[in-house]
Amino acid sequence: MRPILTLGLYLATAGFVSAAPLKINGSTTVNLPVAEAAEILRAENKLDIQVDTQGGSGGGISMLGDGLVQMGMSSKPVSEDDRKKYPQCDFHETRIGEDAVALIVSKDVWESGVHELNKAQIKDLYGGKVTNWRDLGGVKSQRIVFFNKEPGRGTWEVFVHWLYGSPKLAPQVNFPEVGGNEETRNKVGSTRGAISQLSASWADGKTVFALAVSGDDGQPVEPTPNHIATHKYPMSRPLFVLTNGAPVGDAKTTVDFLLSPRGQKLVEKHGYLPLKALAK
Amino acid sequence: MTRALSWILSLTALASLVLLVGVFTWQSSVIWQRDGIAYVTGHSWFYRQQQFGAFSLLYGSIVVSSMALLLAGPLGLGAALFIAEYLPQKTRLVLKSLIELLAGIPSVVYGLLGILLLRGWVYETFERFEPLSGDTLLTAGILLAIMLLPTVVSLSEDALRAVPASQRRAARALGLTRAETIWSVCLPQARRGITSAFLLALGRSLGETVAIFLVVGRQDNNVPHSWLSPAPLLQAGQTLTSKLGGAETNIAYGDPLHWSAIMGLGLILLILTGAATLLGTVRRERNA
Amino acid sequence: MRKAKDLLLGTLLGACLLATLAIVGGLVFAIVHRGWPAISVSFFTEQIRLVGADGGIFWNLIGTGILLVTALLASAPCAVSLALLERVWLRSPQLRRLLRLALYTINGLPSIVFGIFGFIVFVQWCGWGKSWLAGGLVLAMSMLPTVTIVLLERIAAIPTRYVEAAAALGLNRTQIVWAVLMRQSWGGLISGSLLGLARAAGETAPIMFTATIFAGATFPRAVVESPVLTLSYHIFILAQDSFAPAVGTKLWGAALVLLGLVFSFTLAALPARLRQHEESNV
Amino acid sequence: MSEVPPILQIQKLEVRTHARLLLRNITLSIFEGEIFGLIGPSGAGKSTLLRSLNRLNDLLPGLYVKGDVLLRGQSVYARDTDVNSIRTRIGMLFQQPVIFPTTIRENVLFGAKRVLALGKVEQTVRVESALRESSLWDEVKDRLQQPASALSVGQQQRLCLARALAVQPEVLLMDEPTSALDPRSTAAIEELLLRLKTRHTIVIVTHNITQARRVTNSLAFVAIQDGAGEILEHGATKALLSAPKNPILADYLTHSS
Repeated sequence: MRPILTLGLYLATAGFVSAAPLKINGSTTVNLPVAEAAEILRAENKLDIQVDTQGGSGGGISMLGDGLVQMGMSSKPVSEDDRKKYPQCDFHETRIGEDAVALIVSKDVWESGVHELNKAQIKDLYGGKVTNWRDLGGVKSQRIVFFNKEPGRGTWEVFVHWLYGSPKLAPQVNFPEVGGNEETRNKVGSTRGAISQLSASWADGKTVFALAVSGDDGQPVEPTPNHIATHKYPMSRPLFVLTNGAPVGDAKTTVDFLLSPRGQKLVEKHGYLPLKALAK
Repeated sequence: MTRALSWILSLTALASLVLLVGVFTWQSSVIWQRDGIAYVTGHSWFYRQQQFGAFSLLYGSIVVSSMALLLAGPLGLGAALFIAEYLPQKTRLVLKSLIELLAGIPSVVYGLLGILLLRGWVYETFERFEPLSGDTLLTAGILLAIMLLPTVVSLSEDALRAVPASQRRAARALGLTRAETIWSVCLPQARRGITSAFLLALGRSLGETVAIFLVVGRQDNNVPHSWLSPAPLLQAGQTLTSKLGGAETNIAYGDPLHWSAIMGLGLILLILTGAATLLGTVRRERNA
Repeated sequence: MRKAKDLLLGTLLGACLLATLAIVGGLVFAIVHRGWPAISVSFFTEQIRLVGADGGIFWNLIGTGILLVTALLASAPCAVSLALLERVWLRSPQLRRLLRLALYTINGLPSIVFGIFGFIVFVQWCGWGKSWLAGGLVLAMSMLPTVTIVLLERIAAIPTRYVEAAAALGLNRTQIVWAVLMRQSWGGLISGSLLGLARAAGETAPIMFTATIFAGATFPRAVVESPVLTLSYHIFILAQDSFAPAVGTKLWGAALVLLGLVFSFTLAALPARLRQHEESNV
Repeated sequence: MSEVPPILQIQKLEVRTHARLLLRNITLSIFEGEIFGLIGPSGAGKSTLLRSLNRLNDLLPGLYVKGDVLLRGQSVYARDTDVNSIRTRIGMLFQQPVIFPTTIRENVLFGAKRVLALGKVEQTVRVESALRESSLWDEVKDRLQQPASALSVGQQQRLCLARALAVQPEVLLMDEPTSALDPRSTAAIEELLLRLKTRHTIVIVTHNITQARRVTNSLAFVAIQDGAGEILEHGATKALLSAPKNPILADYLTHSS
């Protein structure tokens, strides 16, 4: 019933109160803890917070740059290009946790014996040079179905940064696109021979499985919390909330909450590494 | 007073619609100036490399819509014929109302059904043709066909109703069977109305966004190598609308060239749907 | 032989109708079947929690309502004006036909185009950001032709003898408009608006760039930067991005509520339309 | 005459809607080669009676028929009767000419082509004979491929007649066939009727007593009695018109002339 009372209150005060809401937009990965934090802040601190995930990290950065939102969520650092594109915005990154981009495969691929890939194999895969799992160590012959994260998603950027050094150097490819994390997990899980990039915490080990990745030294590394924390796993990435300049006002309240033990618990709850795990 | 006010409001409404066309034309001018017709015929769309070729999107839109029409057209026309020619007035009105009700099911609901039910069905049913996944042009086509069905039935039934009852009576009085009457009287005389119904449905299907967005797979640059093989239908693709409704629209604003390429898609879509609807409306006028 | 063909065609066409009803009716059933368990009082009175997995759709309903009321208020006067323009003020048959063709054509334009138009004009140029007013105006544009066309048909169905009788009494055109045309076409405006609202309530494409966000919006207290939550966008986002079992039922529940909303608008418009159907059949 | 069995025998025919009785206890015999007229005030059910003869009323839902009609002794209303073949054997002409939007030739052949499965040559022969029978041949022989809608209303009605004749029906039903026509076209049709009489049996509904006197051999007077249409009197035209026995008929005749 509370929302109805709130509505009554709003109607009564409409026109008098004009406090601007705190608007947040960006990465679906970062969204999970932030949205839940926002629910708590709305209830406890009476903050007016709106959270949206349009366009993923890229959307968060561009909307903060355009001044359309007061806080961005990003699962990748703000690039020099972005800073140049929005000179009026002083992007301020606050790290709230750490995640890794895993390559996840469907059950049949996992059971066919593909548990790890090295960088060269992944390049062949993304470049479309190999099209059958047999060529990547699979027992069964099965076509590869690559679901690519859509443009603007932090996951995709982290992936190509590691593989090619920069999004600009990535080859031109045509794969079916996927957006949010849950969509990715569902599509990979329900499609034979599927692979995609996904936040490691979403790899449940039941419908989708995270592959171990070997870096330049050739040692396969699984995206376990330990490996992510120590950066042994190559595609680990920080999770940021972004503000224009250092956070103030409601934004500061939110950031402080996210960095507090309760906020960090939310980060952990959604499968990401809290900051204290990184310090170790 | 009344007169002046209604002129002002009308002109405001019309002006905003002229503005709409104007905005799309003007905002897309950059890409037309850069690429000209190559923008429409170009096969590659890689926005990071600043390549904007809309052909595969056009292809996706047209393939999905024609598939939808091919499926929904005959079935819907058949249902309309049964309602108009076989059922008594009362049943007819009830069914017609029901069908019009169903025509209002929001497209996002169809999208939900598509993503949760139809994707898997297509993936399993067409397994021996080896689709890469359940998100295919065919999935979008089937989903769109289901969406169009009520519209096709309702509009075709209108067209058949426009054939005077006296014509049917005269044919039956000669001893023609119901089937013969349908073939020789109803269908030929409602031909304009029926094609008009199909054109209006085509316009609607070309512009449908969210339902297609959810099941088409959103794969850029998918143009088939062979036009004769049905295999490309079982691949993911991208339509004008799924591109417009997707992530790129948000990313593009602020980059003049990219944005203008997006707006160009909007202009193409406006022209296609506008043409189909206008043609359909003119035919319908003549039919009545 | 002729008889066999007759029978065959009848069976075939009957099968077409049955298939059509089965397919579309089956879909409605699927939604009702899956969504019903989610329906409860708290589903309507609580706000979303846990990214759709818990809570209800209170603010989504309020937001949808705000957009619809705005769209209605913006489109109804324009629809009346346009209908009068076509029926009364314009004297040239060519111009009237042009106006009619324009209305029908606009009626067929895709709603995503209106959405992007609203994004440029209201969100960017006017600097409103995502705003309920932007969404309401965009929806008004997309439903305007529907309302106008139904109203036009209604006015056209008014027997000319009423107009002639009024004119014979010496009433001028404005007086005839108020005394005869408007009084007799109220039903048309209402049923047209209901049909327009049915269409607008289910729209996603026009509002996703202009008016609605996924979570956190409540009652807008200004125009600028004041988005709302809506049912359709809620379903759109969750359909893509959440298959968690807890979200599932809530999601189908939201779809069921949206369907119920759209159907009740259409059904409310039905009696008036049936009456007109019968009149035009005589 | 009475030794020859009637071509059409209406037996205790009753037509009703859900709510109301339209026709009560109609019994009539119509003989080969005669023109049988149905007269009576509007709304008495003459058209309904006429349409019961070829079961055209079947097309209107909500009409129930009891009793039977025999065409050369064969039941029209029996369950196993092929309605379409009955309608082929009993042709019909309506108040307003109903022209199909196609050429004159195709209009004439509209039924014949499909019902009789005529070959190419036969079709051409049939077009000419039907048009000659309906006295239209000389007027349209040079423009058979032109749209029928270009004809005058009177010509259109004769075209409809040609179309009905082309399937070679045994009986022709006419529902006030001249009510939409001007006096000259009416005269042409009436002349035609008299000529057709030698080879066809015709049942005609008319409002026009003069017309009835001129063209029919026998007449039946249909009027409302106790809320439903009944045949109040029938017999040879001359006798019936000159010496009506039924007072209602007498009254009707004085007021219509």
